[in-house]
Amino acid sequence: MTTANIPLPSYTPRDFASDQDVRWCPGCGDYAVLTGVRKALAGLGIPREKFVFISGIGCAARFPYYMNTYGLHTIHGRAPAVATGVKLANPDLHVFIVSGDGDLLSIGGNHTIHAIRRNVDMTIILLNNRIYGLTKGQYSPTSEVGKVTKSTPMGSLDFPMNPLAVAAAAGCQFIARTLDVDVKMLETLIARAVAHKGTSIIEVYQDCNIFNHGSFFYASQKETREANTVTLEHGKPLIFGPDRDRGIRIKGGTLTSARLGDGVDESDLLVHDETDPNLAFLLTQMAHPALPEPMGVLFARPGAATYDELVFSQIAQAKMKSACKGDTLEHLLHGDETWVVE
Amino acid sequence: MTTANIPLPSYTPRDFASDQDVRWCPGCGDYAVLTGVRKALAGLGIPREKFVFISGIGCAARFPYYMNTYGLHTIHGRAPAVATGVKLANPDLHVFIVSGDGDLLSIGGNHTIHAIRRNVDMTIILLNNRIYGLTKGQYSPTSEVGKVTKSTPMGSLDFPMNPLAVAAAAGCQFIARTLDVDVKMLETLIARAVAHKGTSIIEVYQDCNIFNHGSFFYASQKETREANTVTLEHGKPLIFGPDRDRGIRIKGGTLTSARLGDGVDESDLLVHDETDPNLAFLLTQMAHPALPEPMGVLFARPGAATYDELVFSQIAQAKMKSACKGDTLEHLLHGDETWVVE
Amino acid sequence: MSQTMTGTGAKPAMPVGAVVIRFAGDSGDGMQFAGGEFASTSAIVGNDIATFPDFPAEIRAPRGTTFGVSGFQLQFSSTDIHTPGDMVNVLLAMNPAALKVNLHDVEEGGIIIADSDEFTPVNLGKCGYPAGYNPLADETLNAKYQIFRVPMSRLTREALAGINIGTKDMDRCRNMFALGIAYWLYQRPIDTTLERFDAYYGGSKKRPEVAAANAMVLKAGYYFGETAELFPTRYEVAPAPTRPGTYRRISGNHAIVLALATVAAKANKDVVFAGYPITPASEILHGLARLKHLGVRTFQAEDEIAAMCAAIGASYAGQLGVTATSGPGLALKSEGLGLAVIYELPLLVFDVQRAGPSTGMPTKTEQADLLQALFGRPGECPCIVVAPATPSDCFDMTIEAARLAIRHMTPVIVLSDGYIANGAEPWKIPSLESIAEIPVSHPGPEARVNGVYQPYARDERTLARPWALPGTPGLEHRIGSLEKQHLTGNVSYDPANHEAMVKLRQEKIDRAAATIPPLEVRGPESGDVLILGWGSTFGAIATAGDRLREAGLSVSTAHLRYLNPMPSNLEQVLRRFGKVVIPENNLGQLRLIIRSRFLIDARGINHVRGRSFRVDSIVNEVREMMDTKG
Amino acid sequence: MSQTMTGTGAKPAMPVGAVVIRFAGDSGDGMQFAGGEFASTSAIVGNDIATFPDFPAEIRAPRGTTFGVSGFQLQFSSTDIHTPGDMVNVLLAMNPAALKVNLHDVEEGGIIIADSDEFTPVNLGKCGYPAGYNPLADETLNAKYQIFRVPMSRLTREALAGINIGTKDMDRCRNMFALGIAYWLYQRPIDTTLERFDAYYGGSKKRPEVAAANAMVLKAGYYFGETAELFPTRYEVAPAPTRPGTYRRISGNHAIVLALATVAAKANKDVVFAGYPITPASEILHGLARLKHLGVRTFQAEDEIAAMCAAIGASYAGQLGVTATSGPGLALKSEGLGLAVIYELPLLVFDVQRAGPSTGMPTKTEQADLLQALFGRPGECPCIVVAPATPSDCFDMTIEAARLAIRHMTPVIVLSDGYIANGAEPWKIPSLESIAEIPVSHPGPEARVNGVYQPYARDERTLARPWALPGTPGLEHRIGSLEKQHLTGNVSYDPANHEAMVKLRQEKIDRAAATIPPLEVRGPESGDVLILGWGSTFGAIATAGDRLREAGLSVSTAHLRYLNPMPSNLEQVLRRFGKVVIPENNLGQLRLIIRSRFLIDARGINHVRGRSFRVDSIVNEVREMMDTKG
Ligand SMILES: Cc1ncc(C[n+]2csc(CCOP(=O)(O)OP(=O)(O)O)c2C)c(N)n1
Ligand SMILES: Cc1ncc(C[n+]2csc(CCOP(=O)(O)OP(=O)(O)O)c2C)c(N)n1
Ligand code: SF4
Ligand code: SF4
Ligand SMILES: [Mg+2]
Ligand SMILES: [Mg+2]
Repeated sequence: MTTANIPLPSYTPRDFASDQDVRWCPGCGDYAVLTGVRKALAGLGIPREKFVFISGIGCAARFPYYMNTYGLHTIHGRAPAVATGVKLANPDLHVFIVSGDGDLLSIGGNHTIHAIRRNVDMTIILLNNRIYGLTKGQYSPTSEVGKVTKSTPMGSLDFPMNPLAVAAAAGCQFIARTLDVDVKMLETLIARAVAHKGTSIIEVYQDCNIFNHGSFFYASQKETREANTVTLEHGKPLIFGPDRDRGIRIKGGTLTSARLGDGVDESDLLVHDETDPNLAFLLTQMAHPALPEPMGVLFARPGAATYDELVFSQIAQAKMKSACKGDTLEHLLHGDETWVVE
Repeated sequence: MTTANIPLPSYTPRDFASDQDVRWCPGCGDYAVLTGVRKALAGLGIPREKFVFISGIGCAARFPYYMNTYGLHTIHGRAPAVATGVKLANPDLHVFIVSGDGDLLSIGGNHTIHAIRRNVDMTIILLNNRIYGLTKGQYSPTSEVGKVTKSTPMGSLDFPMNPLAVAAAAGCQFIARTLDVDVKMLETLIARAVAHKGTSIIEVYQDCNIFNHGSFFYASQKETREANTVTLEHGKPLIFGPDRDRGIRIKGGTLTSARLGDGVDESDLLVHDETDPNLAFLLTQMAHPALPEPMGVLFARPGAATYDELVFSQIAQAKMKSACKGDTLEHLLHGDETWVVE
Repeated sequence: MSQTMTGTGAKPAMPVGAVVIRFAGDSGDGMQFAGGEFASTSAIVGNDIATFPDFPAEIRAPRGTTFGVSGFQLQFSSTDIHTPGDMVNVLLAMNPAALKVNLHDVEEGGIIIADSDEFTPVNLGKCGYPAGYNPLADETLNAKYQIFRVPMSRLTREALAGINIGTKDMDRCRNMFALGIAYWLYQRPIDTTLERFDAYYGGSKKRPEVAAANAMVLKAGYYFGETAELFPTRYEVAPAPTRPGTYRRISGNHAIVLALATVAAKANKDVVFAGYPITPASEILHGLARLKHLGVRTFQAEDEIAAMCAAIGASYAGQLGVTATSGPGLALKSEGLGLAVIYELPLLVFDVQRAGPSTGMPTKTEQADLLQALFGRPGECPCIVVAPATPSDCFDMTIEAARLAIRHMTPVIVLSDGYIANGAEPWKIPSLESIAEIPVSHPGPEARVNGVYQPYARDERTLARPWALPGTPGLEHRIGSLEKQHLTGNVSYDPANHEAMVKLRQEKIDRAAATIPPLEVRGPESGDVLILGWGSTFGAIATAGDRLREAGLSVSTAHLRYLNPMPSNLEQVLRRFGKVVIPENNLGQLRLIIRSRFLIDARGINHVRGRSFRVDSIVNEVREMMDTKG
Repeated sequence: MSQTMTGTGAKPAMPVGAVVIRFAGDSGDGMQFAGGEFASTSAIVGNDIATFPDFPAEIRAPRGTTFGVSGFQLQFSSTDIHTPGDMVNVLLAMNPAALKVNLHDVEEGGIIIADSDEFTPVNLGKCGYPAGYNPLADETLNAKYQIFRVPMSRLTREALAGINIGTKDMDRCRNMFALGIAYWLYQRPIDTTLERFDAYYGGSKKRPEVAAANAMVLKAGYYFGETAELFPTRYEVAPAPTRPGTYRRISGNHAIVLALATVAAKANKDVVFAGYPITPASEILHGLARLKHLGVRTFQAEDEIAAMCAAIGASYAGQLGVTATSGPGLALKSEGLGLAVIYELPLLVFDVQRAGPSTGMPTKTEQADLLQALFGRPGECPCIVVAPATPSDCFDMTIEAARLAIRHMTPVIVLSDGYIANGAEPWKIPSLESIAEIPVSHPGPEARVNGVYQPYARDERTLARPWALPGTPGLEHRIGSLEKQHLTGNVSYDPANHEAMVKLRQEKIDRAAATIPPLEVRGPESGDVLILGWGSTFGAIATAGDRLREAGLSVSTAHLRYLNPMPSNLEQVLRRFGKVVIPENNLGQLRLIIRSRFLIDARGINHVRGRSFRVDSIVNEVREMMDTKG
């Protein structure tokens, strides 16, 4: 608002580091995400004091303590609700929610969905390690069926929640995914998410080195990454594989994988359209081992009004109307019907 | 369990009416649903005492009081959680959740989703009137954008939640929809839902005569119903319209409506396959006025293990193992390491 | 015109001091409107008034059933009154169900005016009277009450014969016939009501014919009183002496709405109200949603937890976060409230209490959430708790709560209840200038000490921490729900620091006592009995005290509007009386605190009936206690 | 072998009554294991023991930092003891951070055995010592403590030279070197620990080489003590006299797990445990999840509210619903608890308290949820509240809670805390026959009266309602969260019924007092001071009382395990003492209740440091109170 004629701040990632010791376990995937976020923010040219990082409770939720911005470490599952209040009070702030799969999908699942459906202008970074880290290793809503954990010694029973599918169903207009190890992609995604008006969600496959080590190795390790993930680019066909010789086709609303050659060429492949909501849902359904898992921007459609915008436009409208009608606080106190005692 | 050699009970709908006066407003859509449910139950041949109706709070949530079965009127939003506990304690019971859109999607949204993703064997009847009835008319998560209510005098701002899309994203294996006025279809759907193992959801478009009268008239009224809804039948093409001269086609993952004739004939139309999960999601996205809204069974795929089944199979397994190993309570109390004082 | 009508009753008018009238009928019968009109008119002619509506629990119960009866009770008086009255002097019963439900509240010898047309066998059956029985014809009842049978339905239709409106609209005018009779009986002018018809139906609704019909029926009822020779007397209730000023009628919920808009102006902060509908608090959300032009933003959250948390976020980001709920919602908010306490942010939480436990009786009043408000959070988690005493006091206490929250950087719980939320009384509209500004300050970059900002540094006097706004360059800081180090606010597990912080948070709340007014005593400053109350029992207690003193007993009353911290002179006040009696609409929650804190053997008068307190039950029980020693 | 080792110390062994030893090192250093082994061995040789682990808040903090220090404290004694001890007699410090964090707890003249290899400049710097400073070389410290520098790391590697395992595995054996020294110092046999290596590494892990390595290092440590001439004395702690029987070590959380399995057997009900992970309650879920073969079903819900509600559903459907949480979770469960109260269903809620408010200090103990447990619900919403006094008492009180819940058809809250949840003590394993059956009955179709089933009919004596199971033909009924009519359970808004039900629910809980044991006094039945406690302060209070009596003072102690209702003889007990003192790990929550109920000027000793109470602080403060009059 007041930044128009002030030179844009120039930052290094270090400027976004708070003075607190980072206390994740050695080898935790969260470190890379922290690096990526600090880097991304340094490049945005937005004054540091405009950022508010908000989290719930969990290992991931320690994130705000490590950012030299404004920050709120709240209570378990409630970050999206707190964040909504922050935006209602001050829509100029750039709000990030960074929290874990347990926090944002288990106890906080409802708040996440409702924030998304309201399209509050903020970015959710979901650090999905498919486990409860801070409470020392219980299964989470994203854990695979059969997962043996402290609370499920014979294996978990419930079907994992697909956070991006749920986000899509709730009408999210910016949906992305990346890997903790891919700091570069995270940087890009954050820049795009901040530019997007409305709720954006970035799922990060994050390795919990202690309680769920290797859970995402099929996607994150050099040897397997090319075969098991596909990087999405708007307007480009979906090609993957270590030799980039495989692709994704769509038929009758179903995605299948095909080998190039043998009568299949690039033109037969699905071309990514990040503005297509139906495609977005199909992409969220691609799951290892049947299909490679999409990384990058699954869906991004600008244009939907944000909750905060709409709130303030109603306020402006109400103010205009009341100014015309002369509706003041004085009038309100008096109401329709008064009498005078002399 | 014990019913094998006992003759099946024969009931009339009246047998399912409790002795309590029904206290909905005259003209409320809930009455028809009550009729439909009583009729459906009378036809199932399941002993009355095996049913438990569970609700949250709201007008819809008064439902259990009117059923001469076991019933729990719980607290706002928590029916799915209570129901899960009931099934864990006694999987032989037939559990119904009947509650409103506010109850099951606003405060209770998370429990609904998690019950669905666990696939607890029960049937959810969502009485969606797109409003909070009992609290006298505030907008609900399914209210249309711009809805003027007591709490949104200038119109609501948030995008409505699509309950069936969210159910699909959460992995629901039985998804259906009907209209309060269509008692016959409700009967059929309930019979199918009870037969389905796992969580089934039936959304009922329900008229709130007092606070949201006519919200679903585009779909429920004689004059408009044929044009604005399409009744799904497995294996049959999607045809609709007062003259049944219109149909739905699928192209590149997108559904469009087409007029028959003019080079389009039935064979060009989408044939409903209720076992196709991708199609299910597309069907949930069909919305008035762009497309007719699907009624009937959108998705039904048997075979997924239910939570209760899995729980009891783990228990059986554990018991077998412990019987072999001789693991008794006595052993447990002793643990690994004891010493004796003489 | 009405002037003439009022003045020229053929019947002699008997002066009476105060009258309790209750309008009762089906939910669709317009009883709230009729009662409201009677109340307005009575206020305008200068009576003191107190009203209480009694809604059915159902939205629209089937016509004619007892559970669909809607009532509106009003006391109007030539002296200062504080309650809508215990026993009803006049009951207007629009159908058998209304009579059945309300009869036991009518005083012996009281007047019952019934629409005799509605006492058909079908209707009598609907509300469970045995076949063949009609209470209007019951001799015992006729001996006990003055029952007037008026064929209101027929007379209404007759009055409208030839008017071009439907029978449904005609029948809807029945309430005006009843109101007309009541106006005649108590010599009230009918013009404000007539004007309302014009304004409402004639105005935006554009149905002048309905306005005309209502007017005709109102007059018909009035003339019926005048001419029917049915009623032996008219009554006159003289104006009550009041302070000069401009007055309006106000309910507790509405007073909170007005106060929050006033807070926005006086603190120069927007109020960010995050709520979730719940009876009987929803009107606060409804009212505020219409005040976008006055610095009020409203947000209907997905549940109470989200509402609480959004309010916290709003306060953190620099506006005043507010939420409102009832008991079950307060339970859900309790974890969030703990967060607000450890954050030390200003915030208002309204609990409009209703009858519990659990869902309980949502449309009925109770004051059983005091201990929940004080203690319903894990850990040592103190905040300020206040409770308005009357509908109009909700205005003052809301402003007071905001002042305290901001000054002491703490959440404040305001305990209202269904009785004062829906009840109404005359309110002298304050001039805006007479309301003090609410000072707010936020630190700027200069707040750093050696380049470091300390979010948990404290004001020496109040112990409040600074309220730094995100967006302020240089004050970037992180706060969390973990225990925090004194001054820096960083996470700390240090044992001594924890103990110090626990005690600091408590001390901060205790010190707020310095700025709250001393407890006032109504009646002599010392004596045999002090009746101590809090919240909505004020009216009943004050009236009971007055009556007991009139009867020559040494009884005073006092009312706690600040429950935590309590006024500093409380102990002195208590010790000046031989006995302390605490009437509460619960099993003794304030009593528990008072006994514990002062080791005084306070006794309770405890009724938990989902209703407001009756004056006579206090009078009688206090008398009894004074008779028996101990 | 060990027998010889134990018996033939070259050094003279000095008999001591009790020793407090603390093992401290990095989270990865295996301190819990070393401490646990010392505890087991001490118990087996017949000492009384009490242990307490002190985990860091972080999962794996960077090595060498103060916030990554993990500790395990143990008191072992030749007499009956109740706490792990106030001051540490022997500290084993594996690195500088461990020394820094724990030093202030070591008694003057106490022994410190440090791994001198770890006191490198880098490590010293990591925990904030100024450059060039080494506490092991600090003269003041050396004057104050007996500091022994042992190059444990080097000696460990040397002991393992030539063994075919990696250096990482080698270094992991350091803790066994420390344990070996400790075993030598206190003349403990090493064989149970050796056996454990074989069972663990040799068995399922199939790494016999690691078992061998650990054994070698343990022995190396032991021999080091024997030969190094470093320690002037060995100590001997004789066996404590105990009742004969079979014993094991047990922590509070584990005792709850065992008790719930026992409840399942004794009530012939499955336990349906619905929980959501939260420190320090999660182990209850973990433990129960392994007991599917013993009538225990576990469900990890999506949050605490769902867990609470699933437990309610389970109890309704005829098994015993149970949930466990800590303070923040109890806040979330409060609305559901209200539902259980109005349903009148049996149900157990465990609150393993931790330091608050809000998230607070999750790994630290506190007992500040008492008032939340009693009052943290809207409306008048009473339930039974009990609190175990020690780790093993968790077993008895859990069974007791189940008995009360079923007998009185009510939820029961069990207040444990982080201290007894994680602390351990010897437990005489009860024979299953000695535990009484828990009688349960469910009505059958014959329960109908005139064809009608009354779900809210009540047992004359207890006022409990029947527990009818869905699935029973003929008893179909509906219960809800709205106020219910006496007997029928139908929705009722009747004022008199509401008051009656509110009072009935209260009376039902009050009557449970009839079946709870009277309060017992430790020490004389009357005297100058009674120290009254509840929950985990038992050990500190009992010990303090014993010491004060030994010192000739007229002090007794008593411990409330039943907080609501309280034992019926409580008032008589209190009145037999001149003064009542209540030590609490909060700001005075029980004190508030006791003062209110009995108008007794009870004084508090209140420490809120996230730690267990120290015996000496009670002794000193009580002495002070006894010195000053008043
Ligand atoms: C109300 C409440 N319930 C439970 C907890 C305990 N708790 C803290 S973090 C957490 C889950 C953490 O999992 P996740 O969000 O996936 O984060 P991660 O640690 O894996 O990064 C739980 C259950 C809590 N702090 N508060
Ligand atoms: C904890 C809690 N919050 C709020 C309420 C108030 N409340 C009762 S029903 C309801 C919403 C009802 O809407 P819906 O579920 O759509 O049911 P309907 O009345 O429309 O059938 C609300 C907000 C409550 N009873 N409990
Ligand atoms: S427990 Fe897992 S998620 Fe948590 S900090 Fe350690 S590695 Fe990271
Ligand atoms: S308010 Fe609406 S939903 Fe509720 S009973 Fe009346 S018509 Fe039905
Ligand atoms: Mg996680
Ligand atoms: Mg609804």
